[in-house]
Amino acid sequence: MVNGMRLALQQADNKAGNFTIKYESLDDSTAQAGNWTPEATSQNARKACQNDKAAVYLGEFNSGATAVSLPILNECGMPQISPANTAVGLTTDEPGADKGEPDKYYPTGKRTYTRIVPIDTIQGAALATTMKEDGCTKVAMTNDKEVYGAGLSRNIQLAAEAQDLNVLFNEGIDPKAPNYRSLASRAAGDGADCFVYAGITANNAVQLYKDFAAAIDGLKMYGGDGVAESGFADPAEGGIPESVGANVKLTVATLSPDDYPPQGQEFFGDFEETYDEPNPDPYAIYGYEAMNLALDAIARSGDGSKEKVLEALFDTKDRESVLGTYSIDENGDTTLTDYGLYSVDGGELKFDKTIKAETGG
Amino acid sequence: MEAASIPAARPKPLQVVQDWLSKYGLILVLLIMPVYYGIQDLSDEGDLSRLGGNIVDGLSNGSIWALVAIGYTLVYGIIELINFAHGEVFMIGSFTAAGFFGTIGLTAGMGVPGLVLGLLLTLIVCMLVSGTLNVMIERVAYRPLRNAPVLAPLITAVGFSFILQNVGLLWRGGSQEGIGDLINSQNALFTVFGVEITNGDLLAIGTTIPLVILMVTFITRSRLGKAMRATAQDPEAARLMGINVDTTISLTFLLGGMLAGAAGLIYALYQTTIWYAQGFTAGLIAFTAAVMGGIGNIKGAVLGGLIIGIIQQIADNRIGTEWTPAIVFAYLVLIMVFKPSGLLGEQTREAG
Amino acid sequence: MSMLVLDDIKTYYGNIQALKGISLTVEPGECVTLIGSNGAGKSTTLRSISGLTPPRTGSILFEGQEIARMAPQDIVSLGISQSPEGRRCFPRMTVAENLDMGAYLRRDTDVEQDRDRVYELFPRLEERSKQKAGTMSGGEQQMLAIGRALMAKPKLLLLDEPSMGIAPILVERIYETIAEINKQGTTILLVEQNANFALGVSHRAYVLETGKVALSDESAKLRENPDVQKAYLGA
Amino acid sequence: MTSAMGNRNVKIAIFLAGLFVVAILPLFFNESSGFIDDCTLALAYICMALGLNIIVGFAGLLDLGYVAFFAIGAYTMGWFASGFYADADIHLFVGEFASSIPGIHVNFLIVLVIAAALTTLAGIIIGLPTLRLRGDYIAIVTLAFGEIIHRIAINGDEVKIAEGFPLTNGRQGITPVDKIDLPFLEPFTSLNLRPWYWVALALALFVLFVNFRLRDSRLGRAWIALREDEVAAISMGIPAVKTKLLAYGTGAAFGGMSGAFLASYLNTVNADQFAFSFSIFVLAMVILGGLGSIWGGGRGRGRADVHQLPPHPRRAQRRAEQGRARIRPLRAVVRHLRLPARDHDGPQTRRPDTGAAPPDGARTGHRRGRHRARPGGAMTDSSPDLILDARDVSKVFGGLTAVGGVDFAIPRGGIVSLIGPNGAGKTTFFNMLTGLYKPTTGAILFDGAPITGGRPDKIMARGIARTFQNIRLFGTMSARENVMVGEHARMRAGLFGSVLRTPRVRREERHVSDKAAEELAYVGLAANTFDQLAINLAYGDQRRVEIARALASDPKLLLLDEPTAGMNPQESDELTALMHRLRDERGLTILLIEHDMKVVMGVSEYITVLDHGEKIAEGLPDEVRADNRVIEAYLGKGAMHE
Repeated sequence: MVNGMRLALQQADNKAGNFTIKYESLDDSTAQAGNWTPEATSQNARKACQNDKAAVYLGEFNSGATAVSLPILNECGMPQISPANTAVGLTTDEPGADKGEPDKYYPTGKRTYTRIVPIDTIQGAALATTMKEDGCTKVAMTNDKEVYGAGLSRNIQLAAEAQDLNVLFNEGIDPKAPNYRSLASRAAGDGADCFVYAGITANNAVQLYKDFAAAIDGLKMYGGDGVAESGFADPAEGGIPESVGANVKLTVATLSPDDYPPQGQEFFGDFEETYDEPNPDPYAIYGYEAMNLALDAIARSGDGSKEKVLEALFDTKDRESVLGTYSIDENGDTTLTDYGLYSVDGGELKFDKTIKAETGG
Repeated sequence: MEAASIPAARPKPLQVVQDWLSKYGLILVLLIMPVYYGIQDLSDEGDLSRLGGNIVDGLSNGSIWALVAIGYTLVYGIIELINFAHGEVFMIGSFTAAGFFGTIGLTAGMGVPGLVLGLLLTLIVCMLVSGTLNVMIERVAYRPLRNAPVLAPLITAVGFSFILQNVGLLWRGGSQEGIGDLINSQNALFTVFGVEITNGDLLAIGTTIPLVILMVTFITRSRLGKAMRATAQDPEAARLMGINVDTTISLTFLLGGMLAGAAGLIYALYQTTIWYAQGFTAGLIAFTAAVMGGIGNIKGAVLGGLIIGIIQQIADNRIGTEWTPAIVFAYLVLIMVFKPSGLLGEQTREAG
Repeated sequence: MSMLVLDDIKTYYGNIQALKGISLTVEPGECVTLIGSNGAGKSTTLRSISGLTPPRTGSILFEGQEIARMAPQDIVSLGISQSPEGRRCFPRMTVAENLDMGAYLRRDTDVEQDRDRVYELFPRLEERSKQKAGTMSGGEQQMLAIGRALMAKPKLLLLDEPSMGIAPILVERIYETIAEINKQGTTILLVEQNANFALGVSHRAYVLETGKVALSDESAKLRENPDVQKAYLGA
Repeated sequence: MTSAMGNRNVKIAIFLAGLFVVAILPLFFNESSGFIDDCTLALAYICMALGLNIIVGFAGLLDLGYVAFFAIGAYTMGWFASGFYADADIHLFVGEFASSIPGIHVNFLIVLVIAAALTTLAGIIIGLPTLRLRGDYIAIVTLAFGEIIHRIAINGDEVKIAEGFPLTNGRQGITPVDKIDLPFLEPFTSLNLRPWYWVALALALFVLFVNFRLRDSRLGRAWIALREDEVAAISMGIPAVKTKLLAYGTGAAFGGMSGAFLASYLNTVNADQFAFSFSIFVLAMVILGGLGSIWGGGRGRGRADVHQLPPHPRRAQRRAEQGRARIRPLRAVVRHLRLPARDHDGPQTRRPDTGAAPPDGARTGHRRGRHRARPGGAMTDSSPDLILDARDVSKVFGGLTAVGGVDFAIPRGGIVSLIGPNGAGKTTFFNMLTGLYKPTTGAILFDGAPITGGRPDKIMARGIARTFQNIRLFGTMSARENVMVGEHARMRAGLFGSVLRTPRVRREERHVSDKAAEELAYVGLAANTFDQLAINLAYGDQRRVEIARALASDPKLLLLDEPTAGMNPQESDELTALMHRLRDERGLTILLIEHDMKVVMGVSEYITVLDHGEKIAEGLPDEVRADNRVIEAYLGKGAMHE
């Protein structure tokens, strides 16, 4: 993702309109924790606020971290663009959001947060639709209990039940557990024929899929964008074995290069050229677009001040981008809704089709 | 006057209950889960195969914990130190195994004789690596602090545990890594009373039992084993017998490390996923097992490991994986309350 | 040649100096005793000889060989064994196992014979050979500690407070045995609070005061010394 | 406490100067600079370290689950000051923004108090089963509790207190949390860190202050005594579990307060924060800072030396065989006793006002002489002359009878000895009298009331004090502080009194300190040794300090366990004289365990002989000395001629 951003900046020659742009990368994790920490995240947000020249804050990858940084950035009126946050409650009070959301993240009462990836209501519906189409009847659900995983699993469950799928259980897993054989055998006992995990690879996803695959013959397995990466799909990088991968389908808000507009296809070419990586992780393109949107907003703002950039950002209408044409609505959400369905084939993610999910409200 | 006639020393009813609880309470506590779910299974499904499956899984997982727990218990017995880095020694054992598979080109497709030979070779390598590492840790981190207050080596132990975690992190990266399933771990071998016994179960239990027997025999029978016991009971008196206490302590770390290495290999084969933080979790569980069984006691460590394995699997299956660690630790607290020195606890040196 | 020569040894516990220059000799076949009040450095002297708390300066010659910086196990292998203060038997080992530990460094085949000799000296131990040492009375443990030290087949036997905390009747028994052991040819260096008994059994004695040798003479003569009588014999 | 006044003033001046610099430090930095951020976090962690220091450093309880208190404090903030419980609508003294968000929003200061209260409660709940355990077992069980709390935090989203009120928000975290809103001040913002820094500093100073006050208080001494030697401490009248709980609860409260602050400061309460490694992090801070020392270093200087001293010889294992035999009816024996004559008509001057004075009148009937008249009149007890009456007392350890059915009585004002071979059960018997062991059967009456199986500290408070076979002084305390520990049961200062140091507490401290000096002088210690570390005193003096410590509790009955062990004859004689003085001048009753027959025969008025847990003889010294069974089992023939 960071590489995507870098590429965008490089291509713009570090310029946005009349401004020279400097990109400062801030890491919200610590070595010991291995994951984001509230201490580091809030420190980053403050650092951004403190810097008079900072015009846009790009991030974060994880919705939980954004919940911490957003109120701080909101206080100093810093425009924020997330390339990857999908948690519903950050922007709207649609189903899946908690009560009090999203207002509690905006102490100034003014919206400062935008994102270019569709929210989980849509991904949840996409997964449920796919399972329904594949003929699932009894679904065993698991999630990693984090903001992203728990939120997505809530949305999948809502959508699945709306489509009359029988959700056997929705278990939060312990990511440090050595294995999940007992849980899998419970699903087998209950007669599950489909399995979904909402969460990220780093929370022991590989073991989880392996144990479920071993426990139930011919189990159809699904996952969200949190596992749509080579570390999960490729056995050579410690991912699931090919035999397991053959039964796995994943949804990501990234489509096949062929389905993207010409700029998008160009991006994949450039990315390969720059980083020698023919199959970038699905989020690379979002990183790229986040940066481009930022540059665009700065250019449109006139004076490059936070206030004007913010205005310009929320003014984004029918922007033709690598992702397709989209607008930012008054909540800060993108109007894009398409999800891509991928299968795992020989250790690689293979695009199957684009799903137009029925959100159903 | 009243006080003059001393009341007869008759145990009060409460006392009777207390005595009874202190004798049998623990067994009751341990039996609650299996009995409860056993009855549930019988009424719901009419047989005990679900519980049986949990118990078999528990035994094979538990035997890995048991091997790690022995290392804790040996070290604690001899220098009364909680060797927090022991879990990481186990992790390095797993990593060595995974690395060595690649080196000698071991794959699932090989014939059985080649596989067995390769695995035996890996076992020896893992045991040597982990054993040597453990000895080195003692030399570097604990020996210089032999006379320092108890807490100092505890902190260096934790420090070493972090160092090794970072070694693991650099070695194989930060997330769980699936490795080749060499033994077809989850392949059902045969079925007893509706309970599937898999290759993994056979491997775990089949490797652990001989290793434990070997270890117990060594410690009770051999000359060096006796020196270990003597040093554990009174190190100064042991020195007066001509026992080289430093060597004996090194030997203890070597044995503990070797078992951890063996456990690391079994873990890698059984789970088919390795992770730099696996040692931390395993260490915590194994240490709990050692304490539960009565720290300093090898049989206790094995018993504790098996019990925890079973508790984990039952809890995973019936209650939810996210609650399992809490349940394991709750059991530990209960056991400590009922029997402060553990299930098979001996008095430690302090109390001597 | 003297069997053991201590020359001006100074021993410290951390920064606290326990021995402030002790010099003494033990001749082959002798029984020598160190008396003095608590804290005078008696036990520390024995610990220094055994290598448990090596002296910081000074030399210890055993049969002409410097042992002051040697490790305890090497000192034991040269033929010095100690029955330490407070007995220190291995509580969860049986009497027989404890005795075996005493012969830990020996490779010869006479161990059985020596065990019989210990059982002869202390018949009580044979009766209890299968019992865990920790469950025995103080007197029995003291016998075991002495027997265990004898199992190393020492040339020089160091005994630290063999009468401490033991019934008077057993003290008599143990001292009779000590005399017997000495008569059988083992050289003995004895540390004792109970000066009456110690001076009775030994040939020569050193009186230690605050880490120094205050007085030394033949035991019989020290018994007549009025100062010693007043301070240590309670006359 | 011991430093000279001038020295003290300099220290205070340096401290104030340092404090000033620390206080104005943020003014030199940008108001949202990373440096202030780091300092604020550091101060909050220091609060926790100082809280943990009370638990680990002072009381010696190795707590590996301190993160539990951080968690509970943080969640208190999350529960009571965030939009988490959006179905509720409670707003208490909070600012504009917080008022506009649904949920429970309570002012930070109130939450701070609730956090302290809840964590203290949690500390007590966790501590009650845990603190009875020993050493490393406390470590593992606290670790277990820490992990359990962590798990509850992670899975609390499934635990519904009521519909819409889950316990926690799991790994999603409770975000955002209300900012601190102090009265008369602008509400805090995320961007101006200075007020946060000052609040953290104030918290840290408060905890530091409490640390200092507690170190030199009745409670602080009790904690250190428990840490140094638990058995000795409880025998000096310190209720072990209660005192440890106080340490645990106090330390927990600081963890909780700091946790509440951090929740607000970091703007989130996330279950992933409360992992085991955080406990280790705080523990490492405490250890690197120097255990038990508040500044780090300093006070613990004697420790390293202490550790290298040779260990005390282990207490020999007790062993005894089954069977019981009564020698002769107890009452008959008692009539034979010689009892001391003393004049008790004068007022007892030595008793402090703080203690529960024993009924002095009870002693007036005693007169020396073999054929003593029974005291009449006021005394209605059938055996008024007995201060201690134990009947049919036995103790079985895992099948082995250490003491089997012993009857034993001590007349008031007597000096009585208990002798017998090692392992005969003498010390076991002592331990039953003082409450360290609970008798398996039998009953013990002290001063007319049953004390069977009572807690050691309670028995101590009623007037039984003891010394130990192997000296058990508290090594890192001065002689005077050791004796002051002996007065624990007679003092009243509690946690809050010690922190506030009220005039009454000050008076009490002064009084107790003076009395300690008096007792030390009484047993014959030179004044210049009073403030030396006990471990550095000469052996004989250590014995004396131990006796002074026992005397400090104003006992009626003094139990001396082999007081002359390791003494030369001269010192033994002095001790014998002291025993006589104690009885004659202070009206004490003395029970002695002793191997030195010269001392026993010289001082005892009555002797009981135990062997294998049974009473094999009792009587006057001459009778015992001539008893065949005693000679056979214990004395040997040689002793007859001494």
